[in-house]
Amino acid sequence: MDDMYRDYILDHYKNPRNSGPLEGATHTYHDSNPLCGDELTMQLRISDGHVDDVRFIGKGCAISQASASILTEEVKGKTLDEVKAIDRDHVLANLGIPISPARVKCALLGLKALKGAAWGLTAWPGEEVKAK
Amino acid sequence: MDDMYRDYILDHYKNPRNSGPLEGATHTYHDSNPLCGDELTMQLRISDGHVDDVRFIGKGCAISQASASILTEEVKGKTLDEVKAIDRDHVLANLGIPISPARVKCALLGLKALKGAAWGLTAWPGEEVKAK
Amino acid sequence: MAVTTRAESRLDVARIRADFPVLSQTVRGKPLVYLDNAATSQKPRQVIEAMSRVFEEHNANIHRGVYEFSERTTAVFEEARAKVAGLINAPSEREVIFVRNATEGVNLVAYAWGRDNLKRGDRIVTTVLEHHSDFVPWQQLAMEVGAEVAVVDIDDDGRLRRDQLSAELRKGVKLLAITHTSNGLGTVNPVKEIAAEAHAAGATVLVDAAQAVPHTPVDVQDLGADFLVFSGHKMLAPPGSGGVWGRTALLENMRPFLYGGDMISRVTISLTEWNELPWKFEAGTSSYVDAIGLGAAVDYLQEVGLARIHEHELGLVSYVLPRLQDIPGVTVYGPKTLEDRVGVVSFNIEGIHPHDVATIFDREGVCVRAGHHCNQPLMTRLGVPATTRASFYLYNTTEECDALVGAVHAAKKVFGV
Amino acid sequence: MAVTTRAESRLDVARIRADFPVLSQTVRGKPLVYLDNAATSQKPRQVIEAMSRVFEEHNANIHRGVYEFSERTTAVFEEARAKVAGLINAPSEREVIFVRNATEGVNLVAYAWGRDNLKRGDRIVTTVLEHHSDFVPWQQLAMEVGAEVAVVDIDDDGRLRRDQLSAELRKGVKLLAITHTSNGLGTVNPVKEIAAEAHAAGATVLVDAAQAVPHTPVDVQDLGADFLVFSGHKMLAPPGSGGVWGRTALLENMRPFLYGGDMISRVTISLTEWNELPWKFEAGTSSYVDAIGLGAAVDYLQEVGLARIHEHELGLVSYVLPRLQDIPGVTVYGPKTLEDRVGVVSFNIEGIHPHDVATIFDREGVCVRAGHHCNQPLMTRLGVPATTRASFYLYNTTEECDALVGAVHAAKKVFGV
Ligand SMILES: Cc1ncc(COP(=O)(O)O)c(C=O)c1O
Ligand SMILES: Cc1ncc(COP(=O)(O)O)c(C=O)c1O
Repeated sequence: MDDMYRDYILDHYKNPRNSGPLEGATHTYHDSNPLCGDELTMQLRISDGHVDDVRFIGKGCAISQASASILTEEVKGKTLDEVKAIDRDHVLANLGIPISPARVKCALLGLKALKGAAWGLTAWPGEEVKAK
Repeated sequence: MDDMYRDYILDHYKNPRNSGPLEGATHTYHDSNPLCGDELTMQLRISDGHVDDVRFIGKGCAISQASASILTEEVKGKTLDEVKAIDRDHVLANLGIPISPARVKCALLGLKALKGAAWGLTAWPGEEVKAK
Repeated sequence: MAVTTRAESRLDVARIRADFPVLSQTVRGKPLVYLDNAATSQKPRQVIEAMSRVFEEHNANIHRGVYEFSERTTAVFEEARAKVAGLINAPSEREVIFVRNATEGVNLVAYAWGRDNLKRGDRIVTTVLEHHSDFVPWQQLAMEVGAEVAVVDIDDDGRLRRDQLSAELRKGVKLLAITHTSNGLGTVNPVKEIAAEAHAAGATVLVDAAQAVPHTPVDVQDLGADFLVFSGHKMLAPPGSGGVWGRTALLENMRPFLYGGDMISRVTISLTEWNELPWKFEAGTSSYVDAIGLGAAVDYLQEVGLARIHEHELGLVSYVLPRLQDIPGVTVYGPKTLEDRVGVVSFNIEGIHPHDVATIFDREGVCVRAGHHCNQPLMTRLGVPATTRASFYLYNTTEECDALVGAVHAAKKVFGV
Repeated sequence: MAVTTRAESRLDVARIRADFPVLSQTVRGKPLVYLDNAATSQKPRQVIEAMSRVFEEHNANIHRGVYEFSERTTAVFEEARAKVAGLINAPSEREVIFVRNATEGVNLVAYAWGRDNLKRGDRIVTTVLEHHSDFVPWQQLAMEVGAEVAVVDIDDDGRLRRDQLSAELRKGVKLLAITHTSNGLGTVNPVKEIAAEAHAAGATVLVDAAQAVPHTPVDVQDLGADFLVFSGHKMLAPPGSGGVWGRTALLENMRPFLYGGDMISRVTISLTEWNELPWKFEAGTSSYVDAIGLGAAVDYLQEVGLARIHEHELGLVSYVLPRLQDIPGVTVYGPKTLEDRVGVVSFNIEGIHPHDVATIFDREGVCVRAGHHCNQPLMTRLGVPATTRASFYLYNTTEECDALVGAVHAAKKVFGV
């Protein structure tokens, strides 16, 4: 049972890190997963090309919210280029649990919003991190 | 082999009775079977409510042409009401051979044209003798 | 809470289950508890074999072949149509058009009837209970032709607001598109009464019976509908089978939908004449093996009896509803009584997203649906992003209901709620 | 008559035949000689079993289920799409849309692309070789929007009149709808050259590959088409499976075709957003088991090799053509050489209507098609109401060609011609 809902994930779900609006955000991107109603906004404050601060506002399933929370911890202090280079495999590995195919979209919603923010997008053009 | 192409059928196909245009026709109806390209025109000359003469003009497969030829022999002298009463089972039985489902439309084309003529139709409204 | 437990099911469920090979499968080491029947049903070997038999014994393209295999396949295919016509009591099998699914059925009516019969300013009345398949085609057609769509609400028990419906019909209506049975809540609408009222208001009535035909007796003549659509895959038949029933007078006056082989009578470079009903609406090579599977499924359902199937499913609802509602934190959506409902039970567990619920259930071998069930307007109305939905069929048992209840407790334990 | 007999087939036909249960059937006491492959093909047990396996082992509705069976079924379904994409060398599997058959494929393009891209005065160029499924949709769309249809003729050998085609393209063209391979005559059009010419003239090019994909290697990138359609049932897969391939840029700019579940991303009462490619074009529950059958069929064809299948079929043509032409009273239509043709042989016997021919053949166990083959404009061009058509596939043999020739003699004997 707990392979997919280890304490680590549940902890991030119940006590999300870096949650809530970010003051002075320079980059903001909202994305959602209409299938399950997950919503996620990522906000970055970039200064000197580095992630000075990051926060997210979201609601949804444990996987999407925990994944976003974990991501925010990771990117703080990184350069914008480093953030842009994070890929889906890295995020899935970081969760440390097996993600079933139907849940991959949940697990990657945070990354999608983060990338949208990092690239300064207003809408998502391509399919780079879209799960199949 | 010859169950479906008995001499009787082949004879009517090769030597159609009452073939060619009818002079003084009072009732004429053309019908066709687009699937195979069969064409058939039935012509009746009715006087005093009786079939005074009948002829058909047609081209197509042996079954459709023989069936039409056999029909013309049968209806000569009949009353118009008797002609209207002829049904598909009667025609199929009259052919004296088993007709496979795909060929039923061929076998009934003559009847359809005959009925169209007898009822004085210009186009076929219903589905009374349409094979399924 | 007014659920009365029904008498023991009169179905021989053990015998029925033996007909469904998949039901003896396990999931992650646990026995399969398949409770996603509103999404699709499982198939009995009678259906699987009816399909293999065509491929192995007499496969040939239908209608156009002048040889025995083609004639045999055509005969079994057209028999399947007659069986479907019998099931829904269609006045003529010529009124039954085979389509891929209910969705294609609604689109067929929207394209072939709707484009010629709805114009600027016309009103389409529909409901917040509709599946996307009976909503988006009308929404889009309305945008294209400039018609207006009115969406009738439900009450807090998930029942259609008849007062609102009547008011909308009175404002004028060209089409009423209404679901017979809600796939999201299990509500059964009183379609017969509603169709009469809509007809009196001048509407043509399309009934989405995708959740009705598989689970209850449906009689198109008694309902008084003008069009009715359903999907085979929800009623023991393969995906790829389904039907539109329509009144002859309507179908004959409609333009075709898809153009091509088999639906024509004569083609010249400048003009085409159409085939008769129902083939006018079946262009190209039909999914004839799927349709034959549907014929076998109809046989199976008729033999068990749809009234008994319905009764059986209500028995399961009466068993499971109070047990779910007794669990703290569980909210059940939709009708809480057995009147006018089917075996669909939608619920949420406080503090756990439905997707997490379904993932944990899956680990228990319990297959349920989590999501919006192609009912986003309904989810918005309920004020939730999604629900967890268990839906029953003739092969489900009270033991499986217990597994469902057990899975709810398991999920609560994992999440500590 | 320039037929050169090819080297012995390099296919192990006996082994292939053992995979097709139906081929061991008898018809009216005679061994089945199935020569109606252009209408539909027979199915190997690998395909039949791939389908049963879904039903028996992990059936569940695709895409929307958060549980293992749904995930497994979705995976096999999407793998089938990848296999199809591989078969036709599509740049991306997102460009492959599952449809019921080639007919639905053409209609999808006509409704979703054609209605927005063709307007009054625009010209559609097509050919007299088209199957009704690639002709009637354009004829009807042209009538609806006020466009014009130009139909390019063939020469007396059944080859497209390239001079006429060029002339028509030069007059201006929005769409070229052209068959890759004629189901009536077996002619293969030089589609690559033609597509280049049509593109230069400003056309979008739709290729009907219903008779090509099953019988020869087809590479959409090499062909340079914009849309390409085909049917699964003609290539060892079940009826109900088929595909449209289209360029991403075109597909993304098109409106959807069918509206409903699965093709949406978000539905509100006033607005709907579409799902990504290819699902934007797959509304409602797909025929996912048929599609999975198609995936298994692609595996089978790839393993045998389409180039070798084509070679084998030409071997049969080279064997049977001279033998048929030697029979007094037999007229063969279409190409008399092996260049740019497939294993379709259309003919007539003087004094016997094709329907009578087919009936007599059936009594000999020989299944052929008699009729207009959904090619009425072509029949008109040939000046015949119908033809008899034998069409080969990978499992046919020279012995079966002998049976065909024998059946011609039998028919002549019955009719005394
Ligand atoms: C060239 C061609 N195009 C289209 C079709 C239509 O195929 P389907 O009936 O599978 O839609 C056929 C099949 O007869 C064909 O041969
Ligand atoms: C009420 C209702 N209508 C329509 C549909 C669409 O069915 P399909 O996906 O088979 O077209 C469904 C299936 O989910 C349904 O439950």
